[in-house]
Order: sequence, then structure tokens, then C-alpha cells
Amino acid sequence: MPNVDRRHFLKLVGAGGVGAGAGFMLSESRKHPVEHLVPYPVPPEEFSPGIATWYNSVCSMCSAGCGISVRTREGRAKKIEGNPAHPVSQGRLCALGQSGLQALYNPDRIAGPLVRAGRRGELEFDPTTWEESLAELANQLELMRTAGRGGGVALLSGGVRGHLASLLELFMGWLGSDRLLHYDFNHPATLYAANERFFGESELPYYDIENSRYVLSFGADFIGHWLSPVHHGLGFGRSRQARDGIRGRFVQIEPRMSLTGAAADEWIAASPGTEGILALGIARRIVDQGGYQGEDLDAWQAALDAYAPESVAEQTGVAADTVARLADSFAETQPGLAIGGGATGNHSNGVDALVAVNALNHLVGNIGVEGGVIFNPPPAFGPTASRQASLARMLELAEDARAGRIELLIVSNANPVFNLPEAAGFAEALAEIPQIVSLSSFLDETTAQADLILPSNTYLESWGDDTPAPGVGFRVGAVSQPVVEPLYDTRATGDIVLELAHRMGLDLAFPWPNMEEYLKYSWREVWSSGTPDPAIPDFDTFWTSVVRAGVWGDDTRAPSGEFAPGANVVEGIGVAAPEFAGAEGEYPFALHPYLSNALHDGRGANLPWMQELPDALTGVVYGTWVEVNPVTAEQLGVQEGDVVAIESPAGSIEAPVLVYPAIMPGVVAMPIGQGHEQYGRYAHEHGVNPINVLAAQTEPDTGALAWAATRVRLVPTGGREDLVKVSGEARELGREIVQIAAVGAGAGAGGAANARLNSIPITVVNT
Amino acid sequence: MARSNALGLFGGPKAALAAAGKLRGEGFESLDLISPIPLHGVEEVLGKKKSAIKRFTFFGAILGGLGGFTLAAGTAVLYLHPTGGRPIITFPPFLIITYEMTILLGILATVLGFLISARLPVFRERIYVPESAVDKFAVNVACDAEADFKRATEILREAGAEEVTEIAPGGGQ
Amino acid sequence: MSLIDDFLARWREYRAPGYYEEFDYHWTMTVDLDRCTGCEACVTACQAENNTPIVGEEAIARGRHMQWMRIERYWEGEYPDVKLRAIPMFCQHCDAAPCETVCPVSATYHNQDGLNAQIYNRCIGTRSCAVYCPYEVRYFNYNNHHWDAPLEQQLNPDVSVREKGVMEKCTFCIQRIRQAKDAAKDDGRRRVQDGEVQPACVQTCPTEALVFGDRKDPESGVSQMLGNERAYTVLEELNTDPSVVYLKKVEADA
Amino acid sequence: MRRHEDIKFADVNNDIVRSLVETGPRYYVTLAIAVLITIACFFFPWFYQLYYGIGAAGMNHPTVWGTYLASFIFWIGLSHSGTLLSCVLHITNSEWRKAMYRSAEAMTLFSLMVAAMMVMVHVGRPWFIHWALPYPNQMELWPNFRSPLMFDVMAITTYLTGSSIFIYMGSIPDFAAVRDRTTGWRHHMYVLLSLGWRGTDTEWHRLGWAYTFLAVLIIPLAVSVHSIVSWDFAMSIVPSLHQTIFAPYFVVGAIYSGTAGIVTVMFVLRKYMNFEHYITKVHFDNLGKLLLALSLIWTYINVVEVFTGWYSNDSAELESLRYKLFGFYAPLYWEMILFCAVAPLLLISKRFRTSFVPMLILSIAINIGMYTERFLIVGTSLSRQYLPDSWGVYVPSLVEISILVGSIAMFCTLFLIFVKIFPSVSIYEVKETLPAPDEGKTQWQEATH
Amino acid sequence: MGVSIVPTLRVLKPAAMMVAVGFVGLLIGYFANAAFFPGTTPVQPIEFSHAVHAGDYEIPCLYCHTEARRSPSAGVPSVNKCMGCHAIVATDSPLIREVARYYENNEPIPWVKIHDLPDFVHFPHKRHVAAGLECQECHGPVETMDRVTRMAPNEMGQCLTCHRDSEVEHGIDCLTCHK
Repeated sequence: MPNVDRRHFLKLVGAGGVGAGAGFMLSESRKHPVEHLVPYPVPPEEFSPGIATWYNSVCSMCSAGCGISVRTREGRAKKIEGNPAHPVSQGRLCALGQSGLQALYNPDRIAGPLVRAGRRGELEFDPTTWEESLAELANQLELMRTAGRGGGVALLSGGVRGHLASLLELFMGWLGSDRLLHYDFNHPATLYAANERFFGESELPYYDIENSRYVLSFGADFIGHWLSPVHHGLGFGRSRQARDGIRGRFVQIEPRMSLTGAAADEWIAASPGTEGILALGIARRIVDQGGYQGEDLDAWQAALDAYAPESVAEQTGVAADTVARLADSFAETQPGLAIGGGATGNHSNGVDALVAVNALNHLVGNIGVEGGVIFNPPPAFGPTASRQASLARMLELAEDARAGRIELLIVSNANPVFNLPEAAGFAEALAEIPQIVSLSSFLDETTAQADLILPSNTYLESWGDDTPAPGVGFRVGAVSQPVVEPLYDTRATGDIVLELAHRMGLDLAFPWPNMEEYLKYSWREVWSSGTPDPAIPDFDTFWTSVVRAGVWGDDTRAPSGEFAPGANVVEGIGVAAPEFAGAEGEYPFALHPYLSNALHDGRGANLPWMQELPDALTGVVYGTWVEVNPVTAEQLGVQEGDVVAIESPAGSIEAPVLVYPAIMPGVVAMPIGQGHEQYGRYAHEHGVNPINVLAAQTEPDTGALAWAATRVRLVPTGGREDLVKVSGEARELGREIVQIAAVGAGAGAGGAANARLNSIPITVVNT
Repeated sequence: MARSNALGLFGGPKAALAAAGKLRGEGFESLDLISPIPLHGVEEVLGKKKSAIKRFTFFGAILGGLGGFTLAAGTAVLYLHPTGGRPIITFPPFLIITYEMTILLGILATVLGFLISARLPVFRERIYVPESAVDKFAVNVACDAEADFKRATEILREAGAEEVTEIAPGGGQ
Repeated sequence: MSLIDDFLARWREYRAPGYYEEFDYHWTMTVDLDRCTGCEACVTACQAENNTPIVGEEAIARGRHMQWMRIERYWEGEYPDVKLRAIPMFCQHCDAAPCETVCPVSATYHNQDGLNAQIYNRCIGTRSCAVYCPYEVRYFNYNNHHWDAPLEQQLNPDVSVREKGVMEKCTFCIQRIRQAKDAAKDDGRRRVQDGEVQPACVQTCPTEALVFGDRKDPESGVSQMLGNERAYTVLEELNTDPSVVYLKKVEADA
Repeated sequence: MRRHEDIKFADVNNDIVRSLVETGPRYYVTLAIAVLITIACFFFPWFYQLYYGIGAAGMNHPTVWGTYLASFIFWIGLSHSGTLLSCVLHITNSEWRKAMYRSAEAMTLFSLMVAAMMVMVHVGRPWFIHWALPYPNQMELWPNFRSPLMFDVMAITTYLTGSSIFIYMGSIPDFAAVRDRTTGWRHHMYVLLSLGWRGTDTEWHRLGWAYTFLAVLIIPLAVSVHSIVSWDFAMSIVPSLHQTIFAPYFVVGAIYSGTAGIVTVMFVLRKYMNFEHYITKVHFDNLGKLLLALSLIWTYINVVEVFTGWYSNDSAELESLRYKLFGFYAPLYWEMILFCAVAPLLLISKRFRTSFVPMLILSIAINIGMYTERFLIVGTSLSRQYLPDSWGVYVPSLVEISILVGSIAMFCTLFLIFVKIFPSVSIYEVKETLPAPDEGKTQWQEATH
Repeated sequence: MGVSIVPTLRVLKPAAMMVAVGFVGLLIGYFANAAFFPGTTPVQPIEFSHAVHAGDYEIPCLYCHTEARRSPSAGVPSVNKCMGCHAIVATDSPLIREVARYYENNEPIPWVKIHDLPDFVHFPHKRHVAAGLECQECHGPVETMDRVTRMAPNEMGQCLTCHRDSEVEHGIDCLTCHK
């Protein structure tokens, strides 16, 4: 081109160059980053990338013992579902059970053994090795054992059943200590005691809700968290809509509407602690109306003499004609079922009240029949004597500690510092113990006090077995297997105990190299206890099939039929007026703490899914609140979000008010579970722990903590704390979102279809 | 003689129009009025003008309408995405697209028609007086012969032209 | 010209509002409110299955919870005659879904199984579908979500992790449906049988309140539930024709 | 001050070329401030939002649309009076339009541009916004033309194209006039922009026709644009949004706020560009009358909207209405009524209409009220929908407020650049209102002075 | 003073030329990068030759990539599998010694991914193998490559074309491939 001079040409070259560079960079920026394909050096058997593998195991998030199936992909656990073959869960699982994955993959898990570096409770730990720490601990234990000071060792574990409990029992036995305690806040000690007294059998019976036509529940939040919520849920659903033309009716009696109360056909508020009196009022009405025709009718009449309708109405706050109506319909509708538990059992008159509930079942002939109370056979394995610690037993332990009788405390996945009232003084007592060893997976409040932390595997990484309690009316045993390799440098509790025993030179007493071998050894006995099956010729086949199925047992429920309580039992029936810590004048409200659906007794607080699970009744997440009746709120001049101090004779905490439409005016309720000081990033600094204001009041028969027997007063502080909620307006405003049908509607073919579709046949490996 | 132009500058539209009328009466056909504002009454003087713009607009709009519907319906048919229980080809929404496309192409065609019929943009210089963009009104007459030019100049002067210039064909001023 | 011939030949089909009638399946869920207790096991099941993020307290306080399945709670009456009515609320997979028509990029549409599909990677985040949805079951990713290590190891590889600016919602566990179809093909079957596929919520519901299946199969459990006289759909007056059918709660007189 | 009848043709050229060429330091300072505010309040928060996600704004679960969309409607609305009014007045041969239409049209153009920016700010993944356009791609996927949002895309594209062409076509003779008076880069720019315009009778004739056709095409287009914007809402089934009245409501509201916007712009031009003798009391008087009429229509539709909700006796409609009138945002609602329905009644007085500062204050108040209206439409309706459990409250975040401020600054920046490129008062059309050098008073002058 | 825009265009010509040349440069740069540095042929930690294994020795693809038959992911063979043959075959080759080193140390070989689909795509190898598709249709003639190159872009259009042409049932439904 003639008119392009040199300078211009250079400019053009420059422009072209810049353009080309920009184009090059643009192209470069659109390229994929390098990714690698990393195969296993040696692939495990049955492994196939991209295909899920399911392992059956047992849930350990609460004490129900549901069977679970865990879906794994590429060696990682992805989802927990109920094990369809397990008779307790039948393929279903509650929210807490499903979030066990977040216990496994919790970012706050203790990744390896730690030894205390700073002062106690300062949370300064140095990492150490298993070799070193186990050697030292074993040495110490062996010294104590040979010196006869083995009794100075205390072992405090969470709810443990099956062969792990046996192993702990054996280990403590060899140490020569009887200070082996299981502490579980939710353990229904008074229910065991009431059953022992009334039925002469301390096992929990099977409540056949599924086949019942009338369930009368006294304070038992059996769909929420009580005993075996998943199984109860199954029963509840089927009792409602799975039978042709029959719809089970269900009445809940409690001072504050729980999840179960919300699902009930009728919710009746009875003053806290008077549920037993109400039960006896109903019983008297049944007896008066001729509903009971047993030989010992006179004795019953005598025992129930004090429970005339008017006096019952006065004490319980339930109108006399309501009592009569309940009694009549309960007696009429067969089979029916009366259940007692929760706050009813954890009051000053808990055992008596639960005996009264049992008595109701007896009066209408619901014991040992389908749709009523069915007795469970003894567990297939595991220790027979209960090591469950009541408050009284824990106070004793604290006393021993203060007196210097305890040299070494081993804590295993129990958190008494959080779960015992401050008034029990347990935390102070811990300070007196020279050495504390924790086997917990998480740095909870109790582990924070430990001198040595030997972190255990979560249940998804461990071998174990379980017998569900309550059972399902027949023998069931379940095996839990590790579904993933241990994530960190942790070991299973059983393996730690066995290793300690080996290092102590107790090889002869503990001949099993690890928990798996111990289980196999123990299950030989289970195998031989069953009926021989030609399909299962040897133990190895049996074991493999049990591990695959996750469950073993019978599959038939044998109603036992006739039952009659002893004469002295009838004579002793009676429920005293409830006693509260704190005078009514000074502390006008009865405090009704309840286990949160998601966080349980606080163990779920480190699971983000559970923190973000809206409370089933209020929609609140991440927090503690105090529920008050709208009338009470008006009287106090508080609204939702106003912070009040909850003051009891034992202490004081602050929480925002939530105006709750379904609570008695004289009662305030608080969920348990929040208020952790430790326990990881998701748990701490959310809410308060209402256990801390509970008085160390016990139920006299069992020494159990009567957690429903504290009175409080509410003092507005003038502060505000907006509750974090997922829900907006809680009234329907006539928009017919939840539509209502009359009784009898639509329980026809559809109901049956539902049953057909959903009832998964219980396939149980038989021996 | 080659064609040349006589260009008279007037101080106002009346005079310019009068001059143009007179020139036209004398048989000058190739007349241009260059003015700072559109002149009213120019049609009475120079006769009605026809423009093709309306055809552009009309056919542009029709094309747009057809194209709009085809675009919407074609897109829906070529990759079926049933939505909201509606048919694949749904008239109410597609009519909106049709409507908008009708207007869009109508507008673009109008612009095209304007540019073509007004012979814009200009690549070759044309006769122009910058004053006519301010306050002068120019009358430009194309004359075939010397005599015509003289006559035109005369008429322009008579009509009150402040200045008359001769402009060579095709050239600037 | 075959394109135009084809177009004209299928004109009637393209003009048919009942286009859905020819679908292979019509996945439907029924929720028996008389069984539902509001225990929220379904909520967690959904969160575990579908990689729904953990958003944190502050985000929830700002109204940005992300659980695809939620339990709505409505109180009726005053103490002592007070009742709580709970209803699980999740994408209703409406046949006449308002959300589908509004998406400018077809990121949400109806697929041949009667599912209201949401294609995350196509979404540009206008959020209009959430506005148009009367059930409020579409959730928007207001920011990128983070799982503190090693929580991310739990994430389901069959489900995308959604990035910021993307709308998401219940899919009826499309990954499970896909897997069931895959299994059916492996077995040489053309159709998935009743009960072979259950979304996570249905699978876990302890009271068996949820039933899932194909409405086109008259023998399926869900078809039989639809015949129940208690069946109704929420906000029926809006004519969205949901694929989630509720069975009325039964309330006995005291 | 010169009187209108004293202005000569040459003065017009001089005044307007001066307004383009002579630039004082005050202009640069203002421009610098506007640019800085645009960057600091619009782009900086926007980039933060791109990085963090839409969560930087205050939107939440029920209220997924917020101030970004309110601003979008506001800017689209503001764009309505310019070109639309100009077109209507053009085909009805209104002389008073001629001094002010150019800047009114510019207002249209720039508010449309800002509105388009608001769309970019609003969507969650603006880096994929091109998916809303039909262009060939390997995904074989085009947008969904059933979506009201696609109507928006089409309508706004068309409107933006149409009004850019309209303002440009009207300016060609002026560019030619300016071309002759400028030098350097400006000259080259105006040479290109004027396309070689000479002002022959043929050119004027063609321009007149084309301009009228455009005006006729743009009037229905403008009406469609804002009714389509209203359908983004009215096509949903959200209580209080799903209303047939919405399209006229939006269109009237748009013209209303646009007209108020013109008053503001006229005031500013008159004051700071020294166009006192071009933009006169007459304009303010006429605009004031128009505003009064529009305010009455707007008030009427607003009341009707309340009526339909109230008469429906539908729980959802009623609650939505209650929330709007007496809920969390009630003060804003009543502020809107005060600014947009009550205050404009002052326009009844001719003295008010012809007083510049009061008119400025009123016009700004009306636009504040109109912004509030849009905010309430977005912010309150979505918070109260069918399922009470999903109710919530939406409060804008700092980022959103900052971007709103930034968008105003962006509009100002664009306008400031405009006044230095386009003759902001039409040279040739102003001349048309003046007596030609050999004529007496024009009809327009006869009528108005 | 004239009205023509030509003089101005002349003035603008150099600038316009620069823009044009710059744009052409941009295109050249962009496509040159894509053509010469496509990044589709990464260097692998071990120079494994498909041409030798799949070409010369005609080992079927599915012999090593077993999982493609039954799993969504095709899988890369483990070192174990390599050593299955190479414990005996060509043991003294330096490359095989390298493999053996990985095997002895029980370390995986960090192969670089070549065919990488975005995380939102569900591509089950199993279904495509079952439908009788040759691996080469998507992966190209791997058996002729010493170092594997990505031949096709593996983009949505490619999937759609095939799904349309081979009439896959609901093949173009978004949910068929997007998760």
C-alpha cells in the first residue's frame, strides 16, 4: 500500500500484536483447569467407582436402636436411611438419625489422641500418639489394679448396649471397680421402675400402637423423641390410616403441646405432675362404670377411692366431665393403649404416675393383647443388670470424687457437665479427680476437662451390636459395622478397651485382638441359641448373613395373654400431689423443659443440619426460647423476642420469649439442647441450657432427676433478641391450606393401598 | 456549455419561495431550496413530492411481523420445552413478540427508506451554502445553457436575492 | 422444505394444551395429612440427598433458608381448644406451572415425566420463577455455599452443587428416578415398576404419610390414593394442577 | 434577558453552538463528581455483588425481587415521557414541544440504558445474560419466547433502538448546522453524524415523512413497553399483582413520572445551560397542566386498585392490601399518596405552574413518590402471598441503596455527556417557532405572548 | 466547506485500520492458541501408549476400563491391574519399572484427565456402552494415539446431535443429561 508509511506500519503491527496477545489470553482463560484421575492402587473388593454400595448398621444417635442402611460412594458415606429389614425402623429414620453423617464428617471431630498442656478446662492440648498414651494409661491402670486400688477407676459412658456394654462390664470387673455408669439424660428410669413394680418385669414392654384403636398418652412425646420415635411413628401412621374403616383415636395429656400432642386428635392440658392423678381419676370412672370386672375389684375400688371426679378435676385442671368422657371412650374402644412417660415420669411422683398409667391398661384388659401392651423377651445378649445412672447415683459419684475416692475417671461419649443441673455440682467434683481420660469423639464440655483424650470412632466407623430397647415384642439383635474407613487417627471404643486390657497383660481374659473378633466370638453363642437352619451350615455363613442384613431375630410377636398385678401392687396404687422446687408464691410458673426434636438432649447441637432444622412446633432455629401462654405474656407485658430472666431456686438464665398458643397459663416451657460452651463451631454460642436452672430434685423411688419439678419466675430484662425463624405468620387466615375432613372420610381403599405400598415385609435372618 | 448552477441567497422564506415559484413558472425544472427550517408551502410552489418511505415502512413492518412470529414459533418447535400446561405454539405470548418485531423492523426499514430516498449519507460533494443552515434561504437552479443561467440569475435578483453565485456542476462553493 | 412439512403435520400437536397426556409417566406424590406429624425427618432426608447447603444463622435470620422441603405450621383456635396443623410444602410439580412460562431461558420447563424440571446450569437468576410460584418452594442461591471440611465428603455426587445466582427446588429426586429407569433398562424393561423409586422424603417418612408413584399406572399405590375422597390440592383455586396431592387431615370432634 | 420575539435565527445557532463548544470548569467538576459517584456507588458495589452473589442485596425467601427491579421499572417509566410525548406532540403539531423535546428524548434514551444496567444488576448470573438473546449457539438452545421477561427483552430492545433512531433523526439538521461551525475532532464527528445533510427541500420532505412514520410507530411501542413491564408482575398470580388494571396503571405511572422528569430536566437546562429564552413559563405551564391531568388519572387508578382488592374479599388480596396500607411499609405508602396524589393538586394554580423552583420541587417529589410506588409493588406484594407461613419482610441492603444512588449518577453522567454532543435544544425546530426574517410574529408567538 | 463525509472517513482511516488489524490479530491469537496449544494432549505421569496396548496388541478398551460396562464412570485401571500383566511382560522397560515403583509404594498414579465433563452433567458410560456405541465415537481413535488427545469438544451440541440422530428416547430432554 503506497500511503502506509513506516510509522503507520509499525502502529498497525503493534495493534495486531496487542490483539493477538489478547486473543491468546482469552483463549487461555477459557481452558479447563487440569484435573487428575486418581485410581486406587489396589481397589477394594466390591468397589466400583460411580456405583453406590450400601452397608447395614445400627443407629447410635439415640437409644432407640434403629437399623440403618448407609449409602457409600467411592468409600464415603453419603446418606443414611432406615434398614428395611430391621423391625424397629422398617426402612424409616428420623431427622437426627439421618444427620449421623454430620457426626462422622464433623469438622470439629478430634483427629487424634491429645494430652492436656495447659490447666484443666483451658483447652490447651498437645497431640500425642496412641502408642505412648495407651502404654502410659495401661501402665497406670495395671498399677492400680495390682495395688488393689482398681475401685478408684470410674467409667462413665453414654447409653451403651450389647456386647460393648458387656466388654466394659468385663473390663471394669477385672479392674475391680463397680463404678461403671451409663449416663443418658433421656433414660426412662422411672418407667423401668414402674414396670418392675406393676408388671414385675423391668424390661420396657412393646406398645402396639399400630393395632391399637385408642391411644391415651400421658406426657409421652412418643413421636418426637421418647423411646423409639421412628417405630412409634410407623405405628401411629398405620393406626391412623392403614386399616379399612378403622382409624385409631389418640389423646395426648400434657401441660405443653408437644409434637405428639399436635398430632393427637385431642390435646388435654393437665397441670404439671398431675397426669398420674388424672389417670387414676379415669381409672376410678372406669371401675365405677363397671368397666373392670376382675376378682380384685374391691381392692381397686379401695385404692381409687380418693380419686373422685371433682377432686381430680380440681387437682389436674381437667374438667370432671372430660375425665368421664375420656374414661368412657377409653373403656369402650378396644384395643386401647395408655402410655406414660416424659415429664409425667420425671416428676416427684413419676413412678407412681406411671404405675397409674399401667393400671389403666390393666383395667381395660389391654395387657398382653394385640393393640395393647405386649411384654418383650429379655434382650438376646448384653449385660442384664442395668448400669444406668440416676441423678442420685451421679451425685454419689460426685461425692466420691470430692472425697478423693476416685483416682481416674474414664468418660466415653457422655456429657454429664452439660446434661446434669449445675446444682448437682458435677463440674466442681470433676476438678477433684486426679486424672480424667475421655474417649469422646468431640470436644464437649466434659471432654474439655480431660487430661488425656483418646478419641473414639463414630459409630459409622466402628464394629458393634445392639438390642433395641424397647424391643418390638420379639428377640432382635443387630450388628453395626464400619461403613467407612476411620477418617482420622481414632479408634473404636471397644478396640481401645481391648488394647488397654492387652497392655495390662490381661490377654487371657481378653483373648480377642479387636472388637470385630470379640463380636464374632460372642455371636457364636447367639447363633447356637437359635433354631438350626440347613441353609446356614456354619457360623461364618451366619455371621456374613447377619452383617449383610444388619439384623437377626425372630419375626413373630407372641401376645402373652392374661396378666394380673399382685395384691400389694393394687394396694399401693396412688399418686401424691407433685412437689416442686420453689414455692408457688415466689416462683409462679412450673418450668417444663423438653427434649428438642432435633438436638435431643444436646447431642445434636454440633450437627449443622440439626441446628438448621426448624423446630417442629415453632419454626425456630439456632436458639433457645421460653414458651409462654398468650394470656401469661400479656400479663407479663412481654412479646415474642423480649428477653426474660428465668429464675429458679437453683439459678437463672436468660432467653427470649416465644408466645406459644398451646401451653397452660401457669407453665413455661423451654427446649433442651442449646447452650453449649464447647462442642464445636456449630454448637457453641447458641441459646442457653435450661438444665442449668433445674433444681437437683429427684424422684424418690429411683433417684432419677425430676426435671419437670422446678418452679421459676420470669423477670423481663428489657432486652430484645429476635428469634431466628423460618416461618412467618402461623395462622391460616381461612385460606384452607390444610383442609379438614370428618372422621370416617376416606379411610377406604386408599388407606389400604397405602398400607400395601408402604409396609415393607420384615425379612429377618433366622437361625 | 456545461451545465452550471445559479444559487441565490435570500433573507427569508417568502422571497425564496416566490423566486422558486417564478423560476418554475419560467420552466426551470431542476430547482433546489436549501433552508434552515422546513418550508411550509413548498409543495404549492414546486409541486407534490412522492416518497418511497412509506413502502419501506409497510413492508418492513410486515416482514418484522412474519419474522417475529416465525422466530417465536420456530424456537418453540425446534427445541420442545413444554411450559405451564400451554401448547407449544401459543398465540398470546407470540403475538407480543410479533408486535414488537413488527415495530422494530418497521422502524429500521423507515430509516433505510429515509437514507435511500434522501440520498444520504453524502459521499460526493454537493452544492451547499453554510449560511442556509443559519438564516439564509438558498434557491439553487440547474441551468443547461448560458442563456438559462442568465435568466435564472435575473429572476433571482428580481425576487430579492441578496447574492447570486455561479457554481460549477458537482463542485462545492 | 421438510421442516415446514413437519411443522404443518404436527400443527395439531403443537396446538394441544393436553400435550402432557402423552407423557410416559406422571410422577405424583400424595401426602396424607392425617398421618403427617410434622417430625421433619423428610426435611433432613431431602437436605442430605440433594446437597442443600447449610446456610448459617445469619442467613436464616435474613429469610434465606434453603431446605427444599419445609413444614408449614398453622395454629387454629385459642388455648385450650388449640390445634396445630402441619403441612409439608415442597415443589408441587404443577402441570400448569406458573413458574415454567416465565423463565426467559427455559431453565425450568415440564419434562415428559410430568416433572417440573429445573436446570441449574441454564439458570441466569432472574428469580421470576420464585415470584410466579404461589407455593413459595423455589429457593435462590444468594451466595456460594461452603461446607466446612470434611463435611463436603457427604455431598451426593449424583446431584450438582449449585453456585451463586441459581434457583433451585425439589426435583422429586430426579437422580433416583434416573437410576430406577437405568435399572429398568438393565433388566430389559421399558417401565419402572411401582415402588422402585422413592424420593428421599418418601423413603424416610416414619409415619408413611408420603406415597410416590406413577399416576399413569392405575395399579400404583399413588393412583389408588388419588381415588381417596380426602384428596385435595393446595391452592386449588389457582388452577396450577399440582402433581402433589394432599389427603385431608381428619379431625375428630372432642 | 431577551424576550422570545427578539431572538433571531442566527442567535439560535450561536446560543446552541456555544452550549456545545464552550465548556466552563463548572461542567467538568459536575461531570467528574457524577463519574466518581457512578464508579463508587454503582460499579464498586456491583462488582462486590458479582463476587459475593445477589446475597449482597437484602432480598430473601418470599421477596426475591427488590429495589433493583423497582429501579428498573422506575427508569423504564422515566423513559416514557420523552419519546412518547415528543411523538404525540409531533403528530399533533404542537409548537411548544419544539424547544424541549430533544432533551426529553435524551432522558428516554439514558433512562433506558440505566434500566438495562439495572437488569444486569438484578440477575443472579449476569455473565450468562446473553442466553436471553436468540443467537446461534452450539447448545441449540434459544430463549423462551413465552416468558413475559422475553417480551421485556424484545420491547426494550425495540424501544431503545426506536428512540435512539428517533432522537438521531431529529438531530440530523442540527448536526449539519453545528458541523459548519466547529473545527477539529468535533467537526469530524458532526460530519459523520450529519451524514452530509444540506437542508434541501427534498431532504426536509423525506425527513418529515420518516419522522412522522417513526412517531406513529413509537407511540404504540412506548405504550407496549411499559404494559409489558407491568406484565412481569401481572402475569404472575401473586395477590395484588395479578391485576388487569396493571398495564394502564404502569403506563400512566410511567408517563406521569416521565413528565415530572422532564420538568426537572427543563429546569436544570434552563438554569445551567442558559436557555432561559427558549424554555419558558409556557413550557412549565403546559407541562404542569399535563402533570395535573396525569396525577388525577394515576390517583384514580390507584384508588381503583384498592377497590378491586377490597371487593374481592379474598383473604390473600385483602392481606396484601392491608400490608401495603397499614403494614411495615405503610409510611412509604402514605408518603407516595402525599407526593403523587395530593401535592400535584397545587398545579391547579397557574401561579404555581409558572413558578420554576416550586415546579422543580414538585417534580422531584413526584418522582420520589413514583419510585416509592415501584418499590411497594415489588417489596410488599411478594412479602404477603398465599401461604402465610412463607411471609417475610424485605429490607434493602446498603449495596442496593448505593446502587440506586449510583444509577442516578450514571444517568446524570450520560446526560452531561449528551449535552456536549447533541444540541440539547433543537436548532431548526426552535427557528420554526420564530418569525422568519421576512415575517412578523409566528402563530405560536401570537398565542403565547 | 463541503458536506461529504468522505474527507472525514479519510481522516479516520488509520485509526479504523488499527482497529481492524487489532481485531484480526485478536482472532488469530485466539484461534492460534486453540490450534497450537489446545491443552487437549496433556503429558501423563507415565508415557502410557494406547497405540501399543489398544492398537498393536488389540487389547479391548473394556479390558482395562472395566467399569464403563456397569458404572456411570469408566474408571481408570489401578496399578494393580497394570501389574497383572507387567509383573511378567516387559519388566525391564524403564516405564514399567516406574509403574512397579508406584505399585510397590502402594501409590496411585496421578493420571491427568483428558475428557472432562462439567460437574452438572450426568454421562453414564454404562448406557452408552450398552447402546453399542464405540468408545471412539466420543474419544476419537485412541488406539492410534501414543499420547491421548481429546478429539471432540465434548460439548452439549455434540451430545444433542447424536441423541437426535440416533433417536434416543427423550434424548433431548434436559434432565436426561443435567443433574
